[in-house]
Amino acid sequence: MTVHTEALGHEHGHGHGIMTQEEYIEQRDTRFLGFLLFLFTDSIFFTAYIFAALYLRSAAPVWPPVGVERPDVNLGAVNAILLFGSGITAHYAMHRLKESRIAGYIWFTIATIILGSLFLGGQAYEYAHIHATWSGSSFGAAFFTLTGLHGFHVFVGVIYLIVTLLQSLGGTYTPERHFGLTAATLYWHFVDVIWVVLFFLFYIY
Amino acid sequence: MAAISAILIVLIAIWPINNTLAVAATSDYGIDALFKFMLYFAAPIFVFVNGYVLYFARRYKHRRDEPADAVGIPLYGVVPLEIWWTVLPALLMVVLGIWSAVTLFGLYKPQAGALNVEAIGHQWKFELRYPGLKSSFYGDFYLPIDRPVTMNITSADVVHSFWVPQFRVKLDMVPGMVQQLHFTPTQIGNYPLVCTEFCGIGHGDMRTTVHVVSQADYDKWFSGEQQQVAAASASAGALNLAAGVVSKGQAIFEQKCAVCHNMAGFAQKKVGPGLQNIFSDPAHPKLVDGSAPTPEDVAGIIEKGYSGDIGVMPNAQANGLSSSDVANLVAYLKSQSK
Amino acid sequence: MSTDTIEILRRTEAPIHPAPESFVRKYIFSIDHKVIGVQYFIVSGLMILLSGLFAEAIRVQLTAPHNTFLTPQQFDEAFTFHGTLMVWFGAIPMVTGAFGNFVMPLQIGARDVAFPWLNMFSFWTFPPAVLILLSSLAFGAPNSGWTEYPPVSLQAGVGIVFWTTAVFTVGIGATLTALNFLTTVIKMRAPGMTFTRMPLFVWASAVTAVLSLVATTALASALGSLFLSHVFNVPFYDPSRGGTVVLFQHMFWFYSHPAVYILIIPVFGIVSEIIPTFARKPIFGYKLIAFSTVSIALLSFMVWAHHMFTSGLGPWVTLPFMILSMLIAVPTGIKIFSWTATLFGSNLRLTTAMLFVLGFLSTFTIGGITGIMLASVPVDWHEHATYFLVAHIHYVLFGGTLMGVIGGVYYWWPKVTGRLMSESLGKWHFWLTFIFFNATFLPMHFVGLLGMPRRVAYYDPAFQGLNLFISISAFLLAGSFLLLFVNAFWSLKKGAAAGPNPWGARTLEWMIPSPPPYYNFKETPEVYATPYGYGEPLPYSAPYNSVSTTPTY
Amino acid sequence: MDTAHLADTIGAIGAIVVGFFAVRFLRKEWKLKGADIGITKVMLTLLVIGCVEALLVGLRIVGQTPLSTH
Repeated sequence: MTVHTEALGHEHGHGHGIMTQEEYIEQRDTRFLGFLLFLFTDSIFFTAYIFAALYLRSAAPVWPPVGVERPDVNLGAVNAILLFGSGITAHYAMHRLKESRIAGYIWFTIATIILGSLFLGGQAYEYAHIHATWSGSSFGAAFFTLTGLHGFHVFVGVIYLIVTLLQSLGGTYTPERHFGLTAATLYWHFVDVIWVVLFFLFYIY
Repeated sequence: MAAISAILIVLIAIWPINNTLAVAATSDYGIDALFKFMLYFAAPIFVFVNGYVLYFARRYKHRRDEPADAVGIPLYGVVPLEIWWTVLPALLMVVLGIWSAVTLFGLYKPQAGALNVEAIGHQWKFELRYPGLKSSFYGDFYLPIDRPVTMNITSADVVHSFWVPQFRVKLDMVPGMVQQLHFTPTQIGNYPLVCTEFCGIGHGDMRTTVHVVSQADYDKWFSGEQQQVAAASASAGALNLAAGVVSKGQAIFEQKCAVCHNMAGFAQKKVGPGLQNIFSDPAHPKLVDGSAPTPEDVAGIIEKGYSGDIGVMPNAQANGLSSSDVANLVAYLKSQSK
Repeated sequence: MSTDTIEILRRTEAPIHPAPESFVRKYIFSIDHKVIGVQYFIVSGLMILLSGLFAEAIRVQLTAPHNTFLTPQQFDEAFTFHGTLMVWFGAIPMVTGAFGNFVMPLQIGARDVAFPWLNMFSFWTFPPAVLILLSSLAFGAPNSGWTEYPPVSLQAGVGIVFWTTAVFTVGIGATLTALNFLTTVIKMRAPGMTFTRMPLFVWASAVTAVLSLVATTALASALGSLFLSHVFNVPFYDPSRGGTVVLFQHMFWFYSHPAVYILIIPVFGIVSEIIPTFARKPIFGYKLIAFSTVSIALLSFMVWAHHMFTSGLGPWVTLPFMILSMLIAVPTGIKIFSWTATLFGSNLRLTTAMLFVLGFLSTFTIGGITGIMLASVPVDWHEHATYFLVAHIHYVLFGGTLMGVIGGVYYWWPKVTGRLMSESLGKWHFWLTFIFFNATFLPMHFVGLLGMPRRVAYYDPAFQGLNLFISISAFLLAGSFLLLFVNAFWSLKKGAAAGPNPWGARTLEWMIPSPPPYYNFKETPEVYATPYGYGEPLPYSAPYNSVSTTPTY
Repeated sequence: MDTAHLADTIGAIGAIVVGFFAVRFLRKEWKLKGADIGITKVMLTLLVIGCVEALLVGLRIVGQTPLSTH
């Protein structure tokens, strides 16, 4: 341990009084809570726009408005499955790392990145073929804003995964130390489940 | 302090709000009574908080002869007291809430035999439309005394607000939405109609005058405004849809209906839905009910008005439409329907 | 989660950063929460000043019914800048960024916030946001009020783009600060400092962080939709394309009502610190005050539509919002009564800070009462969007927030600078501010009830007398603040050395030298009891229990 | 077989496969404790719901109405 222990204070104060050193260290781990709060506040962003979409829907006599079509639900389902599947592979990757099976971890992460990219491609295809425009109707406003925001998150997630992959090739993460990966996986799951809601909102409901 | 509070309450009770700002509309809403009630309980709260602060500040002030490290009594709380000042305000708020709720629902209650007037906000003037008057006008307008009024308000551009301080009621004029304001003018006089919602650079001068006058004066003003209406109503007979003329219908549409309706697809909403293809578009759910609408259905809606989840439309009388106007409009709508 | 000992200790305990040597690392891009707090204080203080100047311009215009001092266009810009600067660039960064950053980590016995680098980043979103907003003056300023309701705000040209971008940017900083503070309060408290032993300002900071975390992101989405509406013509708010203008009001007020509590709850915390210190006795009803803070925060998310009672929601929607809004009076009342009760049996030191807090009690009570009036829908129908509303919000935000903030400045100034301010100048400042504050804002109630709407460059000549009186009072109110600046500069030059604990307070920040050393606490203190036990030994581990609690000012 | 049917088939089969793995993970993690595990459980549950959505779409049970009046 290369830390200046004399500056830590547990020799003098706690460590044998109010808290054990283990408890103290557990208490001081701020990163996970910080990341969780970030995800929470990010989810509010989506929640606000989902509320807006529902509000616009309730104000419209018919939904989607006349002359506007929803995206193709069948292709949408396939696309959604790509993203949901990437959640599974991301999960596998995390497990492989915890089990010290680095090769498995790398392959599953690559699979996640590919599936995520395919999803983005599918979104682009949908954007190109949908009979609605961003500025044309309230449906378009809600649809493109929310899916665009989500697509941006997926894009950031793909970049994030690539970065963690490169980092892990350089040996940054070990089965014991992998907070960055935990965060990336959680973020990816978060992006996944947002799509569960959006898929229902725009394709089914 | 109780004495001071009591004096304040008595002062409030005899303070003539009506002289400071006269109520010129029926006060059955009880807005002033509610306001006074709030002042009644506000007075003791204010007096007691400030009184105790001042009293404690004098009574317990650190004196020079006390040691520098003197401290106050070690009092961490008194549970019964804390319960009291949680429960009592809560009860007070319940009373106030119930009173406010009752008053609130009274505000939304339409009165029988009400005069339907429409007010449309523009940057930066009020447009008024009366039943039986062919055209709308801007600026000063008249209301008869003691007759209930239902003011249908909306806006043509941005959010405005309709407020006559002496009437005590105010609602926003929201584009794409019609709101109804119910009141009965009870005092003859001239009152300002003010826009209170910021609406652009002309907001400060967006004022006009509402003249509350006797029924006789109102009739005189109204007949003066009426002019052409007499001729139109003379020729009005039973509704004869076959006699509708497309070009005349178009003229009326542009003059009146176009304020709220686009001649475009159903979803092209202004205030009401777009009316193109009204005979063939399945999107007009209230017209269709499964079967294609007939000219009689459409004429019925124009004549009787509409009120439902896609908005509120005044009836033919309120819109100043004669039977022949309705027939012309139906003919025009039919010509526009594919 | 694997507990990675070295990593965690590295981050939170050991001084791995030697105290920075270079000027830039020490004072500009500092990661020290105390320096960041002072940076926030300076920038947001300047913003409050600037915003005050815009307010004075408004008052000059309103001295006459058809004054030509400003054109309507300039007038609209003036009140837009006044509100925007005051809310997002003045008061919120002041109460969270400045006070929260400086005081909160010290009060919980931490060496810094949980994420010092993030803290620096949060601050550095702030000056660029200020520049973006102010640069809009050169390109066409936003001019639809700080609420920027569409469609009128969308007519205003490019100003709305600057406005949304600036507020969005400062909002990112606010959100990250909130994230940082919440993590800090949960994770970084000194051992033994249970939630019920936290100073009340820490409670307030934590609750504010929760509010900010939920609400500021909602604001970001509202701003985003406005930005998209203007730049990409997205029809969120265009009725002719299926949009609805009331939607923006919902999204905006879902943020901006909690924002009012983001502004006032930290001040409740400041007041709860100052009162026991100068009353020399424990705060009355600690638990109920903390609980009422939490319940105010919860309620604040359920009352946003009380800003929209005239927007056409219908009786059944307004009813629950009305009831919930009224219920906020209960926890707020608890606080006021508890503070007043703390004065009972005290040994009261009427310092400047205490005077401002007593002034706060008086004016905030009025603001609270008028708040109840506005919560009642029928009465709101008369009072909404008039000068009555302006008076109410200023009794809450000036009489509440700003009074408390000034009290806090007088209170913590010795801790930050190590020097005392002049008490006699301070008392003059208090009395002038208190008198002219009331002279300015009390008549506004009456003008509003009589029928003067807000945000008007021109008004009915009938109101000229009252408006002239208000304007003159407003100029004198502004003048009274000169005393604060004189006092501050005097103190920096010639003020007496403060010592670690001039007021004889008992919270942890007073247990270390003034100004606090880099890394605050050489050893992390242990906490054994509530900080407010006046007359008892200090509840901290050595060496933090040896500071004198006798007032020495 | 047209594109829509093909997409349906792929979607339904994919949903079953992904859903199977999601449920398996969920069962595995159910007894574990820890803050990140708790969040992961919530995420996986939602993922299962997403798979059910996709499956229902693939089976043409939902999502087939072009217009809805609310």
